Amino acid sequence: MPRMTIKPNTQVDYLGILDEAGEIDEDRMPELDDEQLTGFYRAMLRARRFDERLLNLQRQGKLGTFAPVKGQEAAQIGSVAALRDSDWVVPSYRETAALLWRGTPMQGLFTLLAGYNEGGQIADTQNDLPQSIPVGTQPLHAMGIAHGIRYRADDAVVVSYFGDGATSQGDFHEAMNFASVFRSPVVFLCQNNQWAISVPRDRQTRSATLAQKALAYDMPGIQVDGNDVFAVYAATCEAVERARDGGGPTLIECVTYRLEVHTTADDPTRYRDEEEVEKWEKREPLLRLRRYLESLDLLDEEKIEALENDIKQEIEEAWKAASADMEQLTDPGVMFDHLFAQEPPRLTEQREALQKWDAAKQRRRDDEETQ
Amino acid sequence: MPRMTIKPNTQVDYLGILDEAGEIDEDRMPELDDEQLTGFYRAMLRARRFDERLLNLQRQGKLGTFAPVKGQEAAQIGSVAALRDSDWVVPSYRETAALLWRGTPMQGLFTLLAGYNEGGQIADTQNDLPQSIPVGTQPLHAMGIAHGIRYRADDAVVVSYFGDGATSQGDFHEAMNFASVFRSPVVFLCQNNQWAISVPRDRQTRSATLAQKALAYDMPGIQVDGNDVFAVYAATCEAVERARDGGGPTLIECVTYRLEVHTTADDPTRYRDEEEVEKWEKREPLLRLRRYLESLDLLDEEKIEALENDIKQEIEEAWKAASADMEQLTDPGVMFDHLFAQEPPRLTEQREALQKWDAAKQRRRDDEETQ
Amino acid sequence: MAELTMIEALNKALHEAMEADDRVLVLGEDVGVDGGIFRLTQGLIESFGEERVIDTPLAESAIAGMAIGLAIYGLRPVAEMQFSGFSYLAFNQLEAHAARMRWRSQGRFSAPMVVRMPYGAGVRALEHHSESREAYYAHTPGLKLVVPSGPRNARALLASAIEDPDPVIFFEPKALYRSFREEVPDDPESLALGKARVVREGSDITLIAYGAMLPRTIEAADSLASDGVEAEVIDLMTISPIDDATLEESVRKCGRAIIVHEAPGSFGPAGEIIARLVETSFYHLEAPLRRVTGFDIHVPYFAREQAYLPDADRIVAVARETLDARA
Amino acid sequence: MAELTMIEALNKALHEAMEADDRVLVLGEDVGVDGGIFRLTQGLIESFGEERVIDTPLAESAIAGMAIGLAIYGLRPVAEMQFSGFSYLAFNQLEAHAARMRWRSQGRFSAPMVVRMPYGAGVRALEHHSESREAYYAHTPGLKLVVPSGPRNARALLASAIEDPDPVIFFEPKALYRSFREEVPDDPESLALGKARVVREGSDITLIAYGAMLPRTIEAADSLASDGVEAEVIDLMTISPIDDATLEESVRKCGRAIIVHEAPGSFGPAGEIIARLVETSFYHLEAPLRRVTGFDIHVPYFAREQAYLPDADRIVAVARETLDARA
Ligand SMILES: Cc1ncc(C[n+]2csc(CCOP(=O)(O)OP(=O)(O)O)c2C)c(N)n1
Ligand SMILES: Cc1ncc(C[n+]2csc(CCOP(=O)(O)OP(=O)(O)O)c2C)c(N)n1
Ligand SMILES: [Mg+2]
Ligand SMILES: [Mg+2]
Repeated sequence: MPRMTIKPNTQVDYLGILDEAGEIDEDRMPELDDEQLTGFYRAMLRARRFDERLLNLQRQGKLGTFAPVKGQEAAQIGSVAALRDSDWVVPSYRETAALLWRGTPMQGLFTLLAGYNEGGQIADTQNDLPQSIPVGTQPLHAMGIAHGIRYRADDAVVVSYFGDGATSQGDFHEAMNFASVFRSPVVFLCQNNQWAISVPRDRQTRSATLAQKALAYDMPGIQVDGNDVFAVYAATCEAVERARDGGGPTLIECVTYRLEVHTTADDPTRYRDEEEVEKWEKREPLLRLRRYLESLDLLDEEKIEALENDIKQEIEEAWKAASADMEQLTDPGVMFDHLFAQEPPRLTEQREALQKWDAAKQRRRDDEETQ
Repeated sequence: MPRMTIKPNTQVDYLGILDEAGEIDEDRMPELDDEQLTGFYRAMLRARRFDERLLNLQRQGKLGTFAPVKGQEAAQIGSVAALRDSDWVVPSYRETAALLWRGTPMQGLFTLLAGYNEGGQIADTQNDLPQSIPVGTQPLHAMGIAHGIRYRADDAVVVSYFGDGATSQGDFHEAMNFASVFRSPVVFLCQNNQWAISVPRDRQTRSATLAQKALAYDMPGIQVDGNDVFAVYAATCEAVERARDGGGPTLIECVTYRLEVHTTADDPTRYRDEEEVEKWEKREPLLRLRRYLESLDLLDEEKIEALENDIKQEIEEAWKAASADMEQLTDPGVMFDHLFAQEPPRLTEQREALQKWDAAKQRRRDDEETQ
Repeated sequence: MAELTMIEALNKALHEAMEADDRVLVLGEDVGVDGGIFRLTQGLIESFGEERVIDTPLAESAIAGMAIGLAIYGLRPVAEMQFSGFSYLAFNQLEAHAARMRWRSQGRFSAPMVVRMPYGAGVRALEHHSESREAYYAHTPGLKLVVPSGPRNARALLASAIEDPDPVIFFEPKALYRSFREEVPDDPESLALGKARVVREGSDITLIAYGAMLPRTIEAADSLASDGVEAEVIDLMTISPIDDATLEESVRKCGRAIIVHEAPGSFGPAGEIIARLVETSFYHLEAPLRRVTGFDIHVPYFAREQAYLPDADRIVAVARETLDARA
Repeated sequence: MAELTMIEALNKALHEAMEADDRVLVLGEDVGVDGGIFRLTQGLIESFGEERVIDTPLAESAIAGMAIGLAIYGLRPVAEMQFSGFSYLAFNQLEAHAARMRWRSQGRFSAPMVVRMPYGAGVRALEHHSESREAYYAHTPGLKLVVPSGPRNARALLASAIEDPDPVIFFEPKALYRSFREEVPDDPESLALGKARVVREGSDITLIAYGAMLPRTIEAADSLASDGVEAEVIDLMTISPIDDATLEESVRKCGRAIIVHEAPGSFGPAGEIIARLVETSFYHLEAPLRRVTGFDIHVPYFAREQAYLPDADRIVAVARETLDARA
């Protein structure tokens, strides 16, 4: 009975298709028609510009804290584009690009980030969970939804989005394990953007890749160039197809980079060098796609300008609508809404007490004014 | 940029030394002198007999629920024997064999299992945490202690014991990750006894081995024949040495079997076949060690009888002492002890209220008797 | 009508719910093949198959999180925590997600799920197997908390909990699992959540209890009755939301009240009830409201657990002090 | 003597504790290189190195569990939960282990650790960043719970918490982190845990508060004073164990009292305080004890968080009702 090496399923692949120069690996290139190709670019640009506008409004004090998506557009658009409308998206808090693609209205996002619960409304047609903040805890919901899908023999799949930091959370492990045991149709999509606030990837975990965490569950795991929208798309299509065919879950690690602050409350100069950011600026996802599309003559200066104008207009109209809308959102009683399907008496009493206090306050103010 | 296979550190070894026939692999055999060899057998037999006595007392209603160790003696003795007295043991609830080896008095164990907190006392010389029940949550303490050791540049190591079921718990993952990031001197010792109550190993997780869960952290992981005390000892020595030398943590999966009920509240006939148990009876750890030691003339009928008598006497004396002792443990106020270093006033009031109620009850009883 | 234990009654409720509605799934550790470590889910896997009765790996947070996902998808999961003492591993899922899904999604999604868990002391169990920390859940907005006290109401309340459109934490008094039998109607029965019931009428003092403390409280009431004191006994059944009206009415009538629970007293449910009664019925009070509860300690190992638990003696003693108090 | 914000004062306390005792380690997410997301731990890693100021991976349960291990080993870990709203992930470690280690090991081991966490609303933050669920911890036997209300007592209480031989949950009112400055003595200062303080003397009504509600309560007292009502204001500082004596004395003197906190009212700390005052001081009460608290809901997103929070107006309104109540 000698000492011997046993071989669990230990392969972890890396996939890249579109390089920084805008050149592609023809063999690996997924089939995409011209409309899809320009659609990818449009979606990524739209997310980038929206993000910039959010940042700018936040700096003006019009919005609260949020987590910019800049740099991760390919990871999000490449993956979400692999889904059908009837599939499910389980986001964390940085999935602006993916949610915009899915149809989340800019107006709602503005309203949400301005601090109104009403902004969190989700269209009945959108199978997307609300954005959610506790890091690493949402993959369990994705797994649960996926299990429901399997139970109903529905053919949807679920994509769960999270970051590199999230892989340290116990819930992540539990979600991976349950999904693997139950062969749930779920894709675990990790956006390894190299940082969890100030903690760099290599202090988050000692493994060479995050993709290899799939090995603990004999689950397929793949690392992709997360700034390469084609690689992300191809890997997600493969995983989604496997899930839809009953082949169970996949872990995809998208190697990308957070080019902006963690959130608007963060100061990255405290923990990372400008050089690192510059290095990654060169690898950023929009530029290389633009180069590729230009080489195909699908994009040029003029077309880009048209795109930019379109997007700008859409953003400004949404902000205007949101601003107008928010002026109507004055009833504080809204905070009691949607806690339960049927409001228990004590909550109604509290709602009324609040009204009473507010009315009294208003009366006092009016009195003071008339004095 | 082709698709390529990247190779993280993906080796998982299997180690076996002593086979069921009592024959060893000379090349792998650790150095052990005669005293150590018979010491292993004595410790395993002692644990087996103590366990049997516990079961018998439990069935008589004299002890409460407990988790028998039968079948796992080699996994526990082989690993704990690799430690120095100054090293730390972090047990779960089934580590009777390991704790007996470490010096935990049988009397205390009897008292504990009879439902008295006092039985949980731990000698100042024993660096063993109290037994603890929430599955999979204790490896974090082992990691924390190990971090303290590193901070103090102490040369101790920590062994954390847990089962196959525990590997599903988020805390297990977090402990593995932290230990790997911080290179903590800790050995994660998984006793894969094939069952977590009624859930078989292959429904607990889909990976081919539990050892490969180390791959998620680029941590050394090894699977050993957990019913082979030499293999467990050799693997633990290797891991302990690595930890002591600053090489960080190791995951050891001991493949073993729970030959008894999960706990005395459990009925395994509901979920497993007698055949499976019989199959594993043949692989059980004591018999093969006995055969080997007989082949070396270190054991024979006579010696075994002497051992058995010794152990029997020790157990009966401990039970007698515990029984006598428990008759004195009548003060319910003990339940307030050790909650805080300094008792807050309200607890003292509650302690006194209890005394008052008990005194009143006693008075009423006395009154009733005199009537 | 059959005479059932609470275990059997809850098992019946689960069978009925699964029979009636294929959205109902049961999940947890050992709930399937083993039939649950208390045999509470016995027979379910045979009747409904392993697609609907799911033996999960050992991870409480995942059980809760999976249930949340299933509920969002439109199913009606009934998740089991093997003991309430292990539910803290799932606490974040319950607080951060189950309790917030409807609210966070502005009504688009919700988490209609039941999380069953045996709680309480008195069965000679190990550490962590005897906790009563219902206050954690009662204090969490967005959750309901139900505690039955006998086979019949257990079955009816579980039926309602499963039908409820919001997440319900269902605390089962394990000390009563097999302690007595009760007639349980053959036909399905449900009991509205949020309603307490007057178990025994009286006008001298109100005794408020729930779960495993109810029989002891009734015992105390009987003992008081033999001395001519008529205690009204109220069984809360739902801890959150509390049925204020029933409590108020009784306390206004009696002027004196005691709240009994086995959870540690400090920051426990009794404090909430006292605060509400003070707010609503202060001028009807003839004596200080008092509580008889567990001590502010961990439940001791089983040799002393009965000394930890409130018993009829203590309830009577405190009732007497309350009755003797000057008005 | 320097004028410090609470952030600076807590930072000072950490520097002092680490300077004085090499058993003190600080651990948590972003506490090192980043200096904490509120800059509360700024400068520590520069002064004491990364062996003592540990940036951990992102896992709250592990942070708590690691601290427990460190404490058992003989060190004095000060762990940070980035927000109290994420501490539920660590809840099992705190309930099942930190709170029980001394008791379980019959005194052989203990878990002298501090778990710091910012709590409370009012800083225009995201979901889960505004919770006040101190009741979860206060209800847990074996834990202490401390809530400072200003820079000076924050520093002194943190010093005591770190020295305490048992686990202390340290809730930091983040709304007060930078809202005002206060003179903080240069020399080390500590404040005994378990003691409340009378912030303002009065004899008409007692206002009991803590943390971020204290300034609002004082504002209410000032407003009442301008109408000739002398309110006594008590700052609890330690929520568990409560300083019963100080509360009792004040309430017996005033006969009327209000408890203010931003946590949801139901099953919140105010209920406990009311229950205790009813138990001890019923015959001194001239009006129903009342509470002014957060509503039984999740803290709304920031556009409405001020409407959620109790303010001086509400406190005054309820105080007036209490004062007008017939004795
Ligand atoms: C459970 C939990 N702990 C802490 C936080 C605070 N926090 C917000 S984001 C973040 C880092 C997350 O890193 P990562 O998972 O890599 O995602 P990224 O922000 O980089 O997209 C932390 C610590 C949180 N939101 N949830
Ligand atoms: C957190 C937690 N959940 C559930 C339980 C109930 N329980 C006790 S042992 C056990 C199975 C443990 O299996 P494993 O880890 O393989 O250890 P074994 O008992 O086989 O030694 C379960 C579910 C528990 N003690 N703790
Ligand atoms: Mg990240
Ligand atoms: Mg096992």
